[in-house]
Amino acid sequence: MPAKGYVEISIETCKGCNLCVLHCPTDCLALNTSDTNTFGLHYAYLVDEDKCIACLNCSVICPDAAIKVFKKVA
Amino acid sequence: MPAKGYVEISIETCKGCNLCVLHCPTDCLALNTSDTNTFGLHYAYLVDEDKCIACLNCSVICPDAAIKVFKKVA
Amino acid sequence: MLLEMIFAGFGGQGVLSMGTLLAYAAMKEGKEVSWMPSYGPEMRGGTANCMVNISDQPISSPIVSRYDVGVVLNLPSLKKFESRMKNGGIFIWECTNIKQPPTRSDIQVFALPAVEKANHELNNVKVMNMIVLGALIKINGIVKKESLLVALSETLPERHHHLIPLNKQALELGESLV
Amino acid sequence: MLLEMIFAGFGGQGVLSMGTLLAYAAMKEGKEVSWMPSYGPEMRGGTANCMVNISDQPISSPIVSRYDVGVVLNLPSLKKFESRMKNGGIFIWECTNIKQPPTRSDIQVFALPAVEKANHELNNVKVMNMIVLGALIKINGIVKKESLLVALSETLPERHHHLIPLNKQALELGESLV
Amino acid sequence: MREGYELIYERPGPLLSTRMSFCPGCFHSTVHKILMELVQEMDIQDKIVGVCPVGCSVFSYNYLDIDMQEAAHGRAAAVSTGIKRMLPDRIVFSYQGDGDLAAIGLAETLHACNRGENFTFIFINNGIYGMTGGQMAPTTLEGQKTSTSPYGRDPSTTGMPLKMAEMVSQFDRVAYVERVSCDTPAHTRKTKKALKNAFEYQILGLGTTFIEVASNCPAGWKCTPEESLDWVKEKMLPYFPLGVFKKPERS
Amino acid sequence: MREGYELIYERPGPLLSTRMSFCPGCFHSTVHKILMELVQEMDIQDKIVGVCPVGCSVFSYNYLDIDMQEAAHGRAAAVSTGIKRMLPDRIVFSYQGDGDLAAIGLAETLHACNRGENFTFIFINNGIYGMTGGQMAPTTLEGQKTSTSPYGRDPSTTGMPLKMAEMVSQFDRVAYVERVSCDTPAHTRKTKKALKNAFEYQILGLGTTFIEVASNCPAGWKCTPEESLDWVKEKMLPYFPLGVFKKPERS
Amino acid sequence: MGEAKLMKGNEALAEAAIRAGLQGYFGYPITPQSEVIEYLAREEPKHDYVFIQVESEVAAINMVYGAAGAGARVMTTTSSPGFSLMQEGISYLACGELPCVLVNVVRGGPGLGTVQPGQGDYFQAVKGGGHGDYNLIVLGPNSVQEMVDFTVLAFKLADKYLTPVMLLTDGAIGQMMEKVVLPSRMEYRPDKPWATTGKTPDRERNILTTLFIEPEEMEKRNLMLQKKYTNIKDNEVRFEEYRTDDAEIIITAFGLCSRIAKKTIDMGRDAGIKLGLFRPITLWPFPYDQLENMASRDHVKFFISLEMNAGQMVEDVKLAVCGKKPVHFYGRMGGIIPTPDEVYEKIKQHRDEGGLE
Amino acid sequence: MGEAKLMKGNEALAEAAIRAGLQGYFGYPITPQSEVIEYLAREEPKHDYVFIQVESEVAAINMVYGAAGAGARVMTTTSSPGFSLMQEGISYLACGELPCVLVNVVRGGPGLGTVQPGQGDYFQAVKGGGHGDYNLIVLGPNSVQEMVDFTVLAFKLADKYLTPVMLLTDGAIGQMMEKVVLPSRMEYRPDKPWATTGKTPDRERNILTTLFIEPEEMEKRNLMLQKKYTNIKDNEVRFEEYRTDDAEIIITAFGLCSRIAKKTIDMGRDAGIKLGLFRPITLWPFPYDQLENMASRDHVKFFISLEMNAGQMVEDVKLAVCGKKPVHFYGRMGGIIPTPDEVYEKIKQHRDEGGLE
Ligand SMILES: Cc1ncc(C[n+]2csc(CCOP(=O)(O)OP(=O)(O)O)c2C)c(N)n1
Ligand SMILES: Cc1ncc(C[n+]2csc(CCOP(=O)(O)OP(=O)(O)O)c2C)c(N)n1
Ligand code: SF4
Ligand code: SF4
Ligand code: SF4
Ligand code: SF4
Ligand code: SF4
Ligand code: SF4
Ligand SMILES: [Mg+2]
Ligand SMILES: [Mg+2]
Repeated sequence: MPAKGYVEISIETCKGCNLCVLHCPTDCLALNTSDTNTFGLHYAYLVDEDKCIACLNCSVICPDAAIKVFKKVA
Repeated sequence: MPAKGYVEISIETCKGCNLCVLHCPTDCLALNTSDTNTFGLHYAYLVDEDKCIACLNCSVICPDAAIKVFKKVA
Repeated sequence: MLLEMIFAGFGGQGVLSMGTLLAYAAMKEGKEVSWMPSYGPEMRGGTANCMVNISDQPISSPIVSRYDVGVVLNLPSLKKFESRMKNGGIFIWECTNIKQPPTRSDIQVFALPAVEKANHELNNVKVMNMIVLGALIKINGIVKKESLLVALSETLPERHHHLIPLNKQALELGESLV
Repeated sequence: MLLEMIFAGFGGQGVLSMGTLLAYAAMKEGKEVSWMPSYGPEMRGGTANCMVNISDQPISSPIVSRYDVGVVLNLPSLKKFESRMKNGGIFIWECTNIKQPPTRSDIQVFALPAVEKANHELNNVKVMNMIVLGALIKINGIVKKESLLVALSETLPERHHHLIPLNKQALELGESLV
Repeated sequence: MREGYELIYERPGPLLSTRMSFCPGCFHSTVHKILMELVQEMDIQDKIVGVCPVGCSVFSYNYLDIDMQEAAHGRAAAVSTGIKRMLPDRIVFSYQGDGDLAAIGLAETLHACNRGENFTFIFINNGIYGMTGGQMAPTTLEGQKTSTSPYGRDPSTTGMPLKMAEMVSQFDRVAYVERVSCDTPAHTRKTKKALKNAFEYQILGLGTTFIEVASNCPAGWKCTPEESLDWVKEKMLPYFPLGVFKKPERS
Repeated sequence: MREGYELIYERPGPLLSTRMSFCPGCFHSTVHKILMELVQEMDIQDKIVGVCPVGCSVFSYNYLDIDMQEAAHGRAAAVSTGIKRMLPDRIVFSYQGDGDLAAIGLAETLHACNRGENFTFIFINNGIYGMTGGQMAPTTLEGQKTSTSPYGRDPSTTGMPLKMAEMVSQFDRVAYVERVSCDTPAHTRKTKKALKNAFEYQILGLGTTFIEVASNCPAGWKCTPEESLDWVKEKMLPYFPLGVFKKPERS
Repeated sequence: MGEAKLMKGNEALAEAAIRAGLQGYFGYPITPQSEVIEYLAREEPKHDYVFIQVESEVAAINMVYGAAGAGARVMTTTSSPGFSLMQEGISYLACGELPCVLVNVVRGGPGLGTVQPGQGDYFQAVKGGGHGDYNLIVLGPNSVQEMVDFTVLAFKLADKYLTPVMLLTDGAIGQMMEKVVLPSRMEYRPDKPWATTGKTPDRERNILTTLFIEPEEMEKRNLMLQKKYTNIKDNEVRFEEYRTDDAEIIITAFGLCSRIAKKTIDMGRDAGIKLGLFRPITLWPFPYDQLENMASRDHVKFFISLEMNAGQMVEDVKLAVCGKKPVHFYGRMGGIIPTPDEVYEKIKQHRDEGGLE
Repeated sequence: MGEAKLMKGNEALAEAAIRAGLQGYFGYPITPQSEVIEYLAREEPKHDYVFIQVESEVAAINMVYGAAGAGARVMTTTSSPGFSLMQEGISYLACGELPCVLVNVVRGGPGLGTVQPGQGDYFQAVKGGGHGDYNLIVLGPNSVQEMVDFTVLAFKLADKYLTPVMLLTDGAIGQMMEKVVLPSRMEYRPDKPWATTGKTPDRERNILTTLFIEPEEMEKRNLMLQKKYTNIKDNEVRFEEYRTDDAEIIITAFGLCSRIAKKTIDMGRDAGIKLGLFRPITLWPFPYDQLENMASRDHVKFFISLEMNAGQMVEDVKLAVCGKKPVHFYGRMGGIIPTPDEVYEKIKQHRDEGGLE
């Protein structure tokens, strides 16, 4: 069955602080260590598409408001 | 019998604040309202020679250290 | 015509208000006036004074060092200002408080027992300064008594207006003394 | 002889220490030197740079706007400083990080994959700047490698001296790249 | 947006798209974000006036789409007082760091609190001077190393870290004081609630409201954002406990 | 001296014969007298350095036969810090009024206390600006009339009177805090004891010592010295209770 | 025109500020200025301005910043040491282009000094006591009437040029009473679209800052300020001349000294010495050109600057005269007011020495 | 003479202070000065000076007052806004005749401004940013070596004349590294019988005050200060000339600008334009006489003052030149450092206009 939710992370806004990754209850986020944005920073992305439960933890902790969260409509 | 003590008050140092008069337990001090020192101030003096008990209250409360206290040697 | 005056005494003897009343009265008579008080912490306890200038032309300098009129109510002031009087100046001193008379002979000296008179004839020492003022205007007529009374009623707060008659008495008593 | 140089990149890429080492080495060789860093809060996160002047005579102005030598380790720096190079100037750019090459044809351009080399051949990206430095002295021989090594040992705190061999390797690797 | 999904969170409108100059993981960013979420949710953009200090947040006005004044170092409380007294029906906040509020600005801070100036303090306590490169602050912890306490803060010559929330709570006319943090989503949610309360009390004219944020400074502390969270939890919060120190009696 | 009597009190030697410019009945005089009694009794004339503020006591150095510095308004604590840090084995005191110590100088006062600077504060709290002619002070009582609170101090715009002794007691490195008065012989004797303790603790290097004197200002309060004592008893002491707020654990 | 009153300079200034539409006053007591704050405390209930006795002059100047930025008409007053404490804030106000009125009732310095009148803060006022390149419009009243007139003018100029305007007066003028005619309530109230009053949908957000981290930006602000200052120099120079038409000796003096000078001049004229007064009223912008013209006149032999300081304005006089004629100086310090007699003696002395330095 | 080191201006200054026998340092962080306080924090354990990071610049300057009054060798350092906050304290220090060293690592103002280098605090430094008549000895280093040499000199002069001595430097000189030779420990230590160290039986009590409530007393103190300043003017003027012997155009510049000027001059000389530099080293006392002499030389056609401000020192240049030759000005602001090229262009322009204003 499809994920409860998903997130979109702005590559250029993200500063790669990793706080979202740390606080995702379902470990579906990660830093992209192989690529950097124009500021030379690794950015976070959704690694595991189906695990997101739209709990908003990442968007709450994200200092730079780089994350959009979407929730499955019941 | 002679007084337990007596005081000498410097007329020019005294500012006539009256605090010594107020705090003498034996009421032997008073302000001289009929005369003023060179600063135009009434000054305190020992009115009742034989009442002084050399308790030091007046010299303690006197802001301007205008009072000398003498005690009868036992 | 420019009159340069000094009023000096202990704080509380009302020297500042004397000067104020005189300046106000003169202003009412259309004169140019300036009133300059001594000020600052050193006033505390010590002596107060004010310089009053009255003139027909605008007054250039409010601060002067030599006077046409001097009014002194305590000894320190007498000592300080006698020497600064202009020749022929009017020098009034309060002779109840002050025991040492002025010594200069080239000025017009007036001894005034204002304190005693205030105490005994008006039994209110506070109006002592009005007695002096009365004497002063009698001596050199700088301003009219009426102007001083107007000044009183316009500068005194309403709640003290009942004192005006007493002050008037004092003024007149002062006039009668010289 | 006066050489005016700029070293620029992200904070943390070691551009400031590159400049310092070079200046120190030159001083050791008896030259006059000046080192001027960019500073202030805007550095935070952003890019850092330092201007290094080396000369035989006393250096009059430590701040210069056009350069004989430019070393850039990120794109913003390349964009900012390419245009400020003097004709015929030496312009070294790090081509692992930077994807857009310089465009001027009137300067001597050297592309250096220092990051990649540091990662793969010395597996320590930190010494990337030493590779660049090695290349630079090979190109224009401003200072001797030996002087740089002296500079290293004299400026590096004791506890980091074990890193000197690695840095030496990096210098030589750099030399070999041009 | 994908089929069958709805957007439940995005960057708040009043937070401008300009990239915030704060370092990665810095709570300054978090608080800025929260502030603008509140401006949006409470619909107070036309009523709020902010004062930013000298400190890393000196740049706040570049990111927040509200009217702002930039104050001299330490004087944000005085500036906020000036604004609020002239515009009593506006919502005014004074956003300050620890150097700004507790060192050079201590007198202005405490006198504003004592007068009960009716604005909101947002106090970012990161225990260091971030902007100037990591010097000791009045809130630097005992033994903490900074560029001006290179061997660790020594209370015997520099005193103990100042507990501002506790200190300002004593003033009668201070209405609401809470210390919060942004080290976890839960704490961050609380921070938002606290700021909301503060603004609401200010609107009611209850007096001074003071929110202290136990904050971080990865750059100044010379650590990763992740490590900075541990420092906050293990070192800061024990000395700077979170919680409500004072709140208005509900009427 | 009369036959058969001995002198048991006279003006202390270090109190110069110069007439003190303080108004009749002012506690400034009393404290000056006490200080010099202690200098004599403790035999510390060669060790003590005083700092006087801007306030009525700006003239202290005219009356006290000890080395003194006159500080800028509010900065006596900073000046004392400078002296004491350079001369750690001297006894330093900072003599300040309420405007000086609690208004303009609040930051310097509290930071010195927090650092535990090892000198003695002598805080003359008369609830008014005496020197400048009777304006409101941070310690002016609620409803008290002054030339700048002509209708009585209104806490809703000016806050409540600051309780400095209580405030400074919170700092770890403040060793000794007592509030005293000179309204009765008994209280005056206590004041002397408190100052003596303070100097002794300072000599032991125990940290900041702070003596607040609930004081009077007949001139500023526009009353007689006698009436000023009543005001102290009836109005001040209930709000500014006397007593020891902090003292070193005896070792 | 109201009828004449007898008022103290400080109280007249305070009343004038109220009539000029004062909305916020932030002040701290200090002799010889305290009557201003006391007067405003007394009058507050009758009016709608905000009055705060602040904890310090540093707080005062920064409250002025906030309140002015909020669009209000605000003032602070103090005396020398307090004005020194305001220097950082003043630099911010000037850079931030915030209109406000600042009053320094000068006493004798330096240090704690004396509370008696002085003019030793001239340099601080006109050359910028704070950091960076900025200027204040500085007005130098010499009478109680001018305390009133210049206060009203100051508020006008502040709003017109978006700049702090300063009154540099002294303890004597602040303390003395003279006849004064008070103005009726001032109507002039330009709107202030730049004020931080809350961002409404119809406009961009308003930001008041003095931080320009990029040198290019900072220089832009500097150039903008300098442009404004040039504009002020071109339009707001004020000065007074007295008996200068045929004067051979020009006394330059401002404030209280200009009155001493007038008396001296009358004395001199009576004795047949042709004295005249050139009195700068705007101490900044200083009337350089007008004074230079004066220096170019043949009948003028030399200048003497009369000041209550060690010689400050005399530098501006020299800059204006630029070597065309000798420029002398006579001053007293420490709160001492020079007497017309001593000034007169000094002038005769210079004259006998052929007026040459 | 020790061997050469490569050091930052700020750190070199700090090290020099230690070697000059620093006993007390009171400072507050501010860019671009913070390296001084950080250096002294690091070095503290190795030496016996007292180091306090204070709560504010106001506290700093007043701790300096107390510590200097206690007879210690003390220093504080800051940058523009912080220096403005110190103005009251500085006026007290000068009036109280307390020897100390004050450093302003200037940034671009006014207001918060920029942290980049500036010279906009010249007026504040030399005309007295604080209240009242006083002066500081003001030294303007233009290299890291001079940061060291002038720091040592400053402590000497402070003790010699019992006056605060100031270093007016800037962010560039503070931040840059150059070759520098450090001095050995300074021995000069005059005793200070006036210091408040506790009244011993063998002397009268020592009082340090700046309050002189009686105008006569205050004027005495003022005259005493002025006498000292005259003495300093007679003995401590310092300046530098570069290629002036036959120069037709004299650039006047201090600090960093004097280096830009030298480069410009060499460019000009290569192109056959006879440029020269007159560099005041003591900004107060300013080398008026020396500059006047320069103006009197026939080969000198005009002056141009090069500054990183809106035109401040140029006023002192004009006062010195006194109309003898035209005086031009070229400056940049906001932390922008003028380039030799633009200066050179500007000069050619004036030259082509016949060097006339
Ligand atoms: C009068 C003055 N002194 C010092 C400074 C330098 N300064 C800028 S920010 C700052 C302190 C920053 O620390 P903090 O207030 O804790 O804010 P943070 O950057 O940590 O958020 C200092 C000392 C200044 N700008 N003005
Ligand atoms: C910077 C500065 N601001 C203001 C003043 C004016 N001033 C002198 S003493 C004083 C306050 C005196 O009150 P307090 O400190 O309570 O001492 P007190 O006279 O009551 O003993 C003030 C405001 C000053 N001298 N310097
Ligand atoms: S919304 Fe929750 S589950 Fe989804 S990515 Fe964010 S933290 Fe993980
Ligand atoms: S928290 Fe935000 S900024 Fe940090 S890594 Fe995640 S998305 Fe990027
Ligand atoms: S010593 Fe005691 S009894 Fe004697 S006069 Fe004084 S108070 Fe009265
Ligand atoms: S207490 Fe002292 S000053 Fe007061 S009246 Fe008695 S003797 Fe005189
Ligand atoms: S320096 Fe510290 S406080 Fe400032 S932005 Fe960076 S992390 Fe945040
Ligand atoms: S004014 Fe008040 S405090 Fe000052 S001396 Fe007089 S009574 Fe004492
Ligand atoms: Mg901080
Ligand atoms: Mg008081």
